Amino acid sequence: KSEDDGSSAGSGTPASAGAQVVASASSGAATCTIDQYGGTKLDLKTAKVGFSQSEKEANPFRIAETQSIKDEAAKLGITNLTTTNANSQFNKQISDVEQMIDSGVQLLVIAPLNSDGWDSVFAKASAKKVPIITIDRKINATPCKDYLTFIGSDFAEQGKRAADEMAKSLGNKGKVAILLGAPGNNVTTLRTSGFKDEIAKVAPDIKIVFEQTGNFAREDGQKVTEQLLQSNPDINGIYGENDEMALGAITALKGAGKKAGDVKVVSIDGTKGAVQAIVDGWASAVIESNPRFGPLSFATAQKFFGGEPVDQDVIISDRQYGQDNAKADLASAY
Amino acid sequence: MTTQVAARPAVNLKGLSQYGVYLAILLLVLYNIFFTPYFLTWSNLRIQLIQVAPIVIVALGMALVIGTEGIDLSVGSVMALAAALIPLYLGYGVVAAILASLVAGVVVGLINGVLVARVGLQPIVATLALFVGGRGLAVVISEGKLKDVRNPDLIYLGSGDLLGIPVLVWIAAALVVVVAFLVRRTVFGRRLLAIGGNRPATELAGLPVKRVLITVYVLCAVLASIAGLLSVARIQSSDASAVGLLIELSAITAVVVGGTPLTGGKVRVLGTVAGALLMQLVIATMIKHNLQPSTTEMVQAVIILIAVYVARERKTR
Amino acid sequence: MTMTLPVATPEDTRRTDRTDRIVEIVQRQGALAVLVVVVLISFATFPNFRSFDNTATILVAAAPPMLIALGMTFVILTGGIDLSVGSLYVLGGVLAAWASQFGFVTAFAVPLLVCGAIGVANGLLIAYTRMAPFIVTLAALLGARGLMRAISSEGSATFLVQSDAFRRLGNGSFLDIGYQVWLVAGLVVLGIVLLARTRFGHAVYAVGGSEDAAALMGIAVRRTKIWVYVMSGLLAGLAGAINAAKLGSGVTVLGTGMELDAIAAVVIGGTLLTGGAGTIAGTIAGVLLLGVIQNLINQVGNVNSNWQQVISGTFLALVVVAQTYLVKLRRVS
Amino acid sequence: MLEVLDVSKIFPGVRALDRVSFRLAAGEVHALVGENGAGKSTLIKVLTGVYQPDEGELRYQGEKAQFGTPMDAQHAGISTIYQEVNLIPQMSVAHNLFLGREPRNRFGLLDEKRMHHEAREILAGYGVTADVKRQLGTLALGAQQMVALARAVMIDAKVVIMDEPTSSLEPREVETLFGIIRDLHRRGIGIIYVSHRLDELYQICDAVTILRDGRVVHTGKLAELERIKLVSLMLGREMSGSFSAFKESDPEVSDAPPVLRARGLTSRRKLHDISFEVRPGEVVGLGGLLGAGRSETIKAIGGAYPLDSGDVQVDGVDLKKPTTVRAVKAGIAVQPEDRKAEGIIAGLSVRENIALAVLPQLSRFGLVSDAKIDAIVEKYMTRLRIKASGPGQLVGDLSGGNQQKVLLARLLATGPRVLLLDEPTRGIDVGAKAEVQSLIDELAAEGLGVVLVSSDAEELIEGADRVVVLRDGVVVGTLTGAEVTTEDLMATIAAGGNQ
Ligand SMILES: Nc1ncnc2c1ncn2[C@@H]1O[C@H](COP(=O)(O)OP(=O)(O)OP(=O)(O)O)[C@@H](O)[C@H]1O
Ligand SMILES: Nc1ncnc2c1ncn2[C@@H]1O[C@H](COP(=O)(O)OP(=O)(O)OP(=O)(O)O)[C@@H](O)[C@H]1O
Ligand SMILES: [Mg+2]
Ligand SMILES: [Mg+2]
Repeated sequence: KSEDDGSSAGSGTPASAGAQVVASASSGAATCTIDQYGGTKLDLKTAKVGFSQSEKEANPFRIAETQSIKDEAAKLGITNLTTTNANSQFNKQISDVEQMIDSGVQLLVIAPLNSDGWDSVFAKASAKKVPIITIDRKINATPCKDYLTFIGSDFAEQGKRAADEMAKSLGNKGKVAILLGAPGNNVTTLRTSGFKDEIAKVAPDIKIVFEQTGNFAREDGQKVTEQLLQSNPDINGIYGENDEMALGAITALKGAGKKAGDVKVVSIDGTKGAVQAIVDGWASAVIESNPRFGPLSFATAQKFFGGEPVDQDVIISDRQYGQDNAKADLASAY
Repeated sequence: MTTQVAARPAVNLKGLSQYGVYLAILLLVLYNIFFTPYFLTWSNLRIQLIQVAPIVIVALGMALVIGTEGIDLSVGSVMALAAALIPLYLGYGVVAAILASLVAGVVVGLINGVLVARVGLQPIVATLALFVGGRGLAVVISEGKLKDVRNPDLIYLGSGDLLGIPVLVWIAAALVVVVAFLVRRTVFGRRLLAIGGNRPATELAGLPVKRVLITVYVLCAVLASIAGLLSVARIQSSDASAVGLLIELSAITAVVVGGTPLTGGKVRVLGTVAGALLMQLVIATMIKHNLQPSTTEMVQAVIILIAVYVARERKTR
Repeated sequence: MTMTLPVATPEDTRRTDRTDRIVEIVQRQGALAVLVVVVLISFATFPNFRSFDNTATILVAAAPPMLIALGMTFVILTGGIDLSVGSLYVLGGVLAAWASQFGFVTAFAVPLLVCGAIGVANGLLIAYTRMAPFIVTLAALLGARGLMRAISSEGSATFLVQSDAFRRLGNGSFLDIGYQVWLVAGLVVLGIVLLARTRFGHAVYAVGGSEDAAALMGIAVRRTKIWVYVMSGLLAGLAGAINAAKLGSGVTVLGTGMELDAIAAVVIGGTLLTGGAGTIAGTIAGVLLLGVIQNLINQVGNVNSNWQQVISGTFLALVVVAQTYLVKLRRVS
Repeated sequence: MLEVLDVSKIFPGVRALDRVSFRLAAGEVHALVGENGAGKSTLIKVLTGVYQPDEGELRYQGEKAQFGTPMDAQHAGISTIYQEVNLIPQMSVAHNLFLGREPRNRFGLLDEKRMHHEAREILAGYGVTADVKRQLGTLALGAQQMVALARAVMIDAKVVIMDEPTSSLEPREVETLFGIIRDLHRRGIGIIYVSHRLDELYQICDAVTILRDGRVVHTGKLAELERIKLVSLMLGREMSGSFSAFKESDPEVSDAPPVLRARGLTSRRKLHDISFEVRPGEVVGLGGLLGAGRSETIKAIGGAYPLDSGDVQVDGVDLKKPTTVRAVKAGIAVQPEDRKAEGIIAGLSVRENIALAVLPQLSRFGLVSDAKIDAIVEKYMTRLRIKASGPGQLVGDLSGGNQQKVLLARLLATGPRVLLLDEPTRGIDVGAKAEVQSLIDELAAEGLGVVLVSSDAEELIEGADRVVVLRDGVVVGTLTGAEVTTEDLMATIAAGGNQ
């Protein structure tokens, strides 16, 4: 399962709407040039490009992500693009990437399944001076040395913003339950720590009474919430670390005879289903995590091969949906 | 719950092995009554029953297969296929959708059955193929998209009540009765057990072994597809990549913990239900006490071992 | 398979002794034959497949699964099965990464000790309580995964490999082929000798062939059983360790379904799940076959990930059906 | 040299051995006899460490002994041939012979070459010439039994125990066996010999111990105890003169139209153009040596062995390409040779086993009617005098003879026209044997056609009205009326094809 599991997806949504925007904050930070990294300038159009997807294209986020890479490549006239998919098996992703390096790709775009365990890949890549752009999840290594740059959201920040929304909708007090993502996944870790720290800071009166994994899946989210509602009937808020679990939780709330708004639900992703839930009044807020990495990735690559410096950390600014904008922005959710 | 009037003494031991599961459930319930707030409420019991229903349904089929000394790993993929087909045919109405998913079950069951009975593949491998391919196909069918289900009739199946009891539970109960009846009272059931007991002998005795085996695998797959469509109805959305993930292990565990030996020739239907309930209660207890997955998994391991140890075959032969 | 009655088919009735012998040879090394064919075809079709690097990559990637399948072969030959290897593999990796801070040796010692111990537990339970291997090792699967999560704070903490020597073992190479490939090759050879040329090996076959008979013939059935599960546990742990060395950290998110891959490889290799018959050579072919297929699917490029699974599922079925069919021909003759 | 004192062994429900005492002197051939279920095998398993006695003690070469496992017993010099051939079918002959004590070279690795060489030499002494690299399972049962024997004697044993070693041996092989026994006897090795074939006992045994219901009822010199007495001691009741219960068969059946007609049965390399007929009320014996293809013939008729050509007719109706299902429907009932592996379903009750093949007739709309089942089970349990604690008892817990009867009951329940019996009395005691044999007569008298396979020449001669002699899957002769004698049988078998 993916942390970005979504409901009825629209990979075809116009890139213009909900296109990724670089957060102004990160500009002016450390940069990287082709001289620092090594390698030779070349024209992206004729270059051999490899994209390694981490999980099955079985959910909106992954579908949108892969699609946006392919679309952008086509748009730029990049003919030589290979894509592989690791089906959530980390070892497979490693050998997928190594295999692409063997076959002589000149640019690697990787959506890592895991933040650690990339030593062998880095060894191979740096030997051949293949620039690596990692998207959506960061790799724990040195940018501009092991890999070129990271493009993606700040998951801790997402958790933080979710916490703010939760505090706001609860009036800074109450009991909250967390539906954790898949264990051992750094997205889970960051979205949890970000949320908890912020709650502790802004609303110490909010008690986190319950944390159980819903594996980023709707069914598990529903099951866990059903149990939760039995053992803690007085729960006030539920924080879903992705929309899927939140939607499952909402189904559970309905099943338990709750009314919309009785329990405040906040989640992360920004899929259509979740935004719709805001419109229907079941969810209070949704923090977006934007999957459309194509344009930004290739723009960065072009700058790099053109000899211009590129940021070592391209953090995109994620939108967020609330009562105010949900209806309006529903169309541009993925 | 075997069809045999096993007239063998050492009753106390045998009794224990017969009723070990129920004993375990009793203990767990007692624990919860004392240490888990709000445990002894109808709404809680109701939730547990609803959540266990799909596993029970799958485990019933698994029990039949195991009774023939076989095993079926593909049940999860069958659930996925069923789930994937529902939204496609919901347009033609609930009945059409349900039929479509059942047909998927029949087809997979036929493939498994033929591979096992006619080609002579070992069940675990024969079903491994569909375990791998089936889910892939399901996701292909659903174009990897999770589809919301809004059809009220279908949703009624998943979350509606009948005489104060969830429809889901009624269906599961009905299926339990049917399967129990099948095993105890019908020619098919007797033959199934005999084949599990000694296949060459049943072949020489002129039983339609292949036909029975194929039927068993079809039944198992159909039950799985029922479980699949019910969980769609319950989650009110169809996610082929998620539904029924790893359920084959839960089902096998339920069957074996329920006292059905993997060596075939014996099927305990009620035991299977109890086995599923036991595992459900364990998980529920863990969640209610907000324990970490690591703890849950280790406790599950221990409970499985104890339950199976108590229920194991003591025959020296 | 159980002693099902042979089924005559039109063509095998007209078969002569010579073709029988050929069939037998193909059956013995059926997987190998398929592997050769597949490799030849891919050499012809995919230029990138031909490259030495690619071959090396395939081998390196196949190293951990090979170890696991090696242990699984012994277990299955005794008529058992070991579902816990996937979890032990991950556990071994995490432990190795954690222990590497104390140096090269401990990085191996700790995972081997722990996984070996779990293997012992499996063996003892199966040998002495007559509980089904399937269920015992299923419990071990859960238990080991729980343990792994417990020590990695629910899998969120990833230990980095501290010992450079250990890391070098993962990524260094001799004659441009990774050390781990050599290591695994060595162990496989040991395994072959152990199985074919020692009393233990023959005891393994005997136990799988007929447990009661073996016992009456004075074979130490229980000890044999315990040993195969210990071996399986140790090899799974080792596989985890060398994988950790390669990845440079104890990754917690791998190993799901690993046990089924191993079983598939062994069965594709022509070993009967009922025990008593099979070879390690077959298993090697089985593992490489799965690896090559994977590699090919990538060579084709842009195959939708979901189709990939459909393909491998179908392929699995085809190979095993072919296997069984050849076995049958042998039965009838 | 080997002695048991007041040993008891209790199984759930059964007291298999009840304070049994027994002593074997060096160089003595000691017969151990008793009905099925008397406890012979159990006693042997206690002696060899398979079971631990619940009471009593073992004494071996003077001092108290305690064997935890069969291996201990072997190391102590007690080696055993068990009732069912207990070897590994999938492994090669040589490996079976040496398993656990394979010769090793100086690296501690197995020395296959030497092993094969030695195996060849040893087996030659037992009249087994088969390739030692062959899978044991592909050998005839007789040959397999010889391998087991060789294996047992190989280790320098002080005591050799044989549990019904001849039950699957052909006459020539039996002679070889006796030769070996006499040799062991000369070398002062003690032998315990279990068999249901009395004439064998009198040929080679010195002493005898008789078990009944787990108790010793007699022990002493065999010569001093005449047959009739021995039998009545075994059965605990008087037994009338003849040991074969076959009555002289009535010849006037033979003009009726054949109930079974097999024509040109041919199956790759096992059977070649086998044809014969069975008339109602006729018992046709299939003669021949082990490996002659009798079982295959029977299985082929029953649809359980693939035929390349040839056809089978029941009452003139041709079942085209027989399958087991069609054969049973047509009224053919096969009693397989290997009771355990292909006959009974040990894990099911007597009841289930008997009803198994006729469930459809005993049910309405696929629902079984317990009343009907009970009726039929009751009927056959009484008619065949099946000894069981009740219809609910697991067949696996019955003794050999009763298991055989249950199997016959299942066949009869299908209301067959023809009975194909492969070794129907193998391994069952004189009492049960007599019952089964008279049963065969009764059935024939009722107009059933019977095909009887037996490696017990006497039984074949006594029982059959005609004997069709097979050799290497070919019919080499038919004995009728007066010709049906042991001499003629042996002659025909020996003469082989040339006639
Ligand atoms: N493992 C067992 N469990 C329960 N009962 C058993 C077991 N083995 C033997 N028995 C019972 O013990 C009694 C003696 O069995 P045993 O096999 O020793 O008889 P036997 O003299 O060898 O008969 P046969 O001549 O048929 O071989 C029988 O009643 C049998 O049912
Ligand atoms: N290829 C084989 N694999 C396994 N068992 C075999 C094989 N060939 C023969 N046997 C067994 O060896 C025994 C003797 O062989 P076969 O049946 O051909 O001769 P037979 O005339 O039937 O002897 P009998 O009926 O007296 O045992 C039979 O029990 C048969 O099952
Ligand atoms: Mg006996
Ligand atoms: Mg035979």
